[in-house]
Amino acid sequence: MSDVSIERVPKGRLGVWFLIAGELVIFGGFIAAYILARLEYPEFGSKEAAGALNPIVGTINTLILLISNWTMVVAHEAALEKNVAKMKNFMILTLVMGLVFLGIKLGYEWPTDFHEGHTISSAKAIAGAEAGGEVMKVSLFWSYYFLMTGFHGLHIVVGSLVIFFVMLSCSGGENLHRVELAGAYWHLVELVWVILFPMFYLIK
Amino acid sequence: MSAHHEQSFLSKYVFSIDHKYIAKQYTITGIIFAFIGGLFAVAFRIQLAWPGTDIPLVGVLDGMKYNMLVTNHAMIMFFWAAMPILLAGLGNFTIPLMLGADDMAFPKLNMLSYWIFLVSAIVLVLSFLAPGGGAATGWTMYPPLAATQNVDPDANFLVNLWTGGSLLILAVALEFASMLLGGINFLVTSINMRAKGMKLMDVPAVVWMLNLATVDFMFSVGPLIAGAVMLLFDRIFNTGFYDPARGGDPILFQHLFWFFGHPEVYVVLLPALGIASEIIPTFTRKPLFAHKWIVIMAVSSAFIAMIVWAHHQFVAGIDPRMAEFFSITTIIISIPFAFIMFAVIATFHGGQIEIKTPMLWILGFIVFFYVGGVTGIFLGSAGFDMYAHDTYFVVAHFHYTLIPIVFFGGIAGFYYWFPKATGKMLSEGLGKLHFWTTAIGLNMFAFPLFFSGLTGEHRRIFNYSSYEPMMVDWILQVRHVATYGAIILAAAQLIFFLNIILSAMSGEKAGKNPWKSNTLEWVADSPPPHGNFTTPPTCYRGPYEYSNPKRSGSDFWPQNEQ
Amino acid sequence: MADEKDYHGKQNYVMLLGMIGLLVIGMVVVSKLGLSRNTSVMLIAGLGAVQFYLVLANLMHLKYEPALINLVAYLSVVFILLFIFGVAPDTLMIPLKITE
Amino acid sequence: MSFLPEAYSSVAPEVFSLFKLILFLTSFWFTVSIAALFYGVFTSLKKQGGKAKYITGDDWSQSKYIWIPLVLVVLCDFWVDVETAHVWTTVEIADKMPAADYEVKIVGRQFQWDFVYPGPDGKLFTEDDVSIADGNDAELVLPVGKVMKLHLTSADVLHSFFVRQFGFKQDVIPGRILTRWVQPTKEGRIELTCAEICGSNHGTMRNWVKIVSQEEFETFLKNLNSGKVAMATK
Repeated sequence: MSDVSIERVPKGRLGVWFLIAGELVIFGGFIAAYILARLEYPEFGSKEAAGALNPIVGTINTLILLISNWTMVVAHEAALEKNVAKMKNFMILTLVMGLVFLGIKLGYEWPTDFHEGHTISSAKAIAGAEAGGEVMKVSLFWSYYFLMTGFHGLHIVVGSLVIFFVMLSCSGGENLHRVELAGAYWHLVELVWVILFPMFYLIK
Repeated sequence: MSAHHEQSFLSKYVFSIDHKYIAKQYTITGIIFAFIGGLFAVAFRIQLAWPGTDIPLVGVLDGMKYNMLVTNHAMIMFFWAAMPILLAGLGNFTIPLMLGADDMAFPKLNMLSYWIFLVSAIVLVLSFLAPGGGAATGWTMYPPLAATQNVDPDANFLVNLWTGGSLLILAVALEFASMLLGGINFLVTSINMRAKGMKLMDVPAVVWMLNLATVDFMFSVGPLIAGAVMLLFDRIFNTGFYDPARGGDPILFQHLFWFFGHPEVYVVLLPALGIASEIIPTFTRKPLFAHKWIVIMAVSSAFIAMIVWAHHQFVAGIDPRMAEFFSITTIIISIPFAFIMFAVIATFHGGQIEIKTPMLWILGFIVFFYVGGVTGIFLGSAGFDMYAHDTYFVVAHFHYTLIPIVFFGGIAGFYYWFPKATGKMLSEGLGKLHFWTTAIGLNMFAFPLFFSGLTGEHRRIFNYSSYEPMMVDWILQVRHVATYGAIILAAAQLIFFLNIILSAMSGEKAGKNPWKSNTLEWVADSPPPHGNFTTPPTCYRGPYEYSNPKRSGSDFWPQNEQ
Repeated sequence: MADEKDYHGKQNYVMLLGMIGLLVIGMVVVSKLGLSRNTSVMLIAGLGAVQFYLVLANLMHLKYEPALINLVAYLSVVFILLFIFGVAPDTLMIPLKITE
Repeated sequence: MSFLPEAYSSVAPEVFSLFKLILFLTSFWFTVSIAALFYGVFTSLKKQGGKAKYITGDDWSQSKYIWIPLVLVVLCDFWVDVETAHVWTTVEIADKMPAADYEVKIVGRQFQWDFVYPGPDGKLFTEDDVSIADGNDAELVLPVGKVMKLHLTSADVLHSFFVRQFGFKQDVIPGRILTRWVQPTKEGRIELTCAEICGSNHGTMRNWVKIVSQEEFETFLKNLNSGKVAMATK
């Protein structure tokens, strides 16, 4: 790594990238734990578990999040062209999409799961071979599901706040470079969802 | 930010965004917690030597209290003493100064990370006050014990949150978040804010090591943060991630924990090595032997450190074939460190050695760390670890690594940079007295434990009366000696505080460059003003150009001089 | 802020959006095809990886960033994979131990 | 090493000899390095008007003094690795395990060890298994010279099966059964301890291992199955 290529990078962008790397490793920890648990317990794919999730809703949500990322990129391009009005509109669009995503997840999907009796610690007792009496293995899938989608949702909230405040701080046309940084963080959310979606909804 | 502008008391000392004050805040907090942790250690050492004594403040130790003290001793010493002093404190002070920068890249983020750290410390203290007392699960927090201790499955989650275990996990997670933010700051600063003309090999070794430590931390801490959250959920939401009775897998947590837990050792070790590689050239008036290769080896060790984690779990019931792989990587990691130690030793030959206090501490660091290092081979070898695991052999080993790292390395750095940080010198005489008492304390405390460990004395036992072979006369003597050693070790630190107080009252003024050193921090005034340098320095050469024949007149050649 | 001269090439984001969208649909379709479990998992994982790369490289402009940032970003992924491969034999070992 | 306990199992001598090998190698390197350090320090203390040598250690003529020792260190590491792999394989790898003469299931619970012997049908994990649960007085009875297959598990939290004289320990995990083996080589009554923190009374979790001749062991099994052993429950 030659010094020149490094020092061309504004420190803000460097910082955000290190933050993204850190976040990726944290999410990676969850994802790794999920994959390992899933290797250990095949019943994760069963009807009571992954089978009970509705992939259609999941797909719709995924596409919404994807489009919100696209609007964010467009906002960034607008920022590069110093076109503040366009930038603001597309950032607002992004925020709306993010809220719709959250709305579907918290307003429709989770309530449905709760209604079907799946909570973060819900359990279906089955006889455990050596664990002494009853073990409740199916609950693990739902624990992971609520934990990780919740953690991802938290990041969507944070990302939306970031975008919102960046939008305010840039509305005068100054420090537009922040748009890209906020965008990078927002794309992190998409980046993680790209992994979470198939892991929970598609792989039975 | 512009240099030299007036600040109110609050913005200067409390909510400071000046890296030097943040460094001092970290260091002072760390020292306070090191003191608390030390008192814990003294308390349970007394219980071990004279079971059933009524110890002031803690009373007679039963199994629970003993476990709690052991657990929190380890936790405090590692996460609230070693990390803030050696990573956050040292890094915040040295990195901008040695790079010729006016401050960290993100001063406000820097302040934020300190305040998050402080909150984590407060949460830790709260965990002692929670019903049932602090966590008593061993610092490794292995579930299912850690997932169930003091937990009432039927109570609502706030009740379970208000327990020692949950609060401890919360505090640890917060601490990691703070160190993560601080680490981002370190890396960006070192990459972007180097002085004009400073190439990668002109960066002093300590900055290299600090950044490597940060990278190791950044890439390894994620799984543990995830694991800690899951453990917390096991406690407060009755999930079953780790509890087999609820369908989980306890070994998974051990992997998540040690994937971080081992690099963590290098996170504190590398800065200490960095301190050594600054102090030794200064006091031998020689260049650091094979400087480039030391850096390269440090990088490689930082990477190998990421793939040795399971050697803490040889007997934990992991796949035996894995254990063989990890045993090999563990012993491989001795290679880069052997190189670094050899190079450091080679640096002494043919120098003009002046044994000032920092040098004395570094000599102690090298010798005692060697003991810890070679005993690491015993435990890295899975075949013998089967026997030595969880015995006092392990205890002696990691106290011989961590006390040299944190005490000897850290205090050497403290004596070395104290004149820069405060403008006052510390007393040489008291410093040397401090060294010898600490050295005696360490060896009295830790060395005998190797022998009692070899007999199979297993750790975390509050009272050995149920084990006949552990009650023979010489082992009782060993426990007494170790306890006296621990007390000496703790008492020796009073000399340290005395030294600081005396220097604050009547220390002689330190010039800009009391040690005649090369690196850029010695160009600034001591103490450096807000903004560090009156004129941003330019770097012309490497940091270790001592006794260079090309240089006439003086035996050192500051980086900023033509 | 330091120099803000932007070294990002222009690219057609609509097409990118379309590609990723198609990949998402593709994953769903694959999951519905009722292939053998392993094949479908393989395919889905592959498609997911492609999306991951597209998002990382194009949306997040990683392909325009200097080597160091690429290193950091990909290292974080590499270490997680390393972790998974390091632990997988262990978790896979358990059922056979139980039934002994 | 007189500090190490007396070996009661076939593997303990190997483990302890591995210790001696590593002790030999490490103490050699420790002595050499520290000697080199102090030689360097005391031969080059500050003298009036003395000048330090300008040694960067970049070219081979200087750096060979640390590269050559490093290569030797690598060789020693290799040696240790080979020995380690040998010992580890004999003790831990399941398919390297000798044919078992008897089996016993060992259950750790807070804060005691229970032992489950096969019932009249001579097979473990069947209905008629006999379990000995007698607080901290329960004895694990083993026949001398015979290969005993140990099925280790736990009822609540992590414990660690540790008999010093056997030279190895093994954490026991709830929900899993780990299989290890031991071949006692001497008769006697030694301590079985828990080496993994398991709660408030971890410090008192101690049971006994009683190694008897094979005849005594057979009679012990008979009495067990006819319920003549105290605290034996079906």
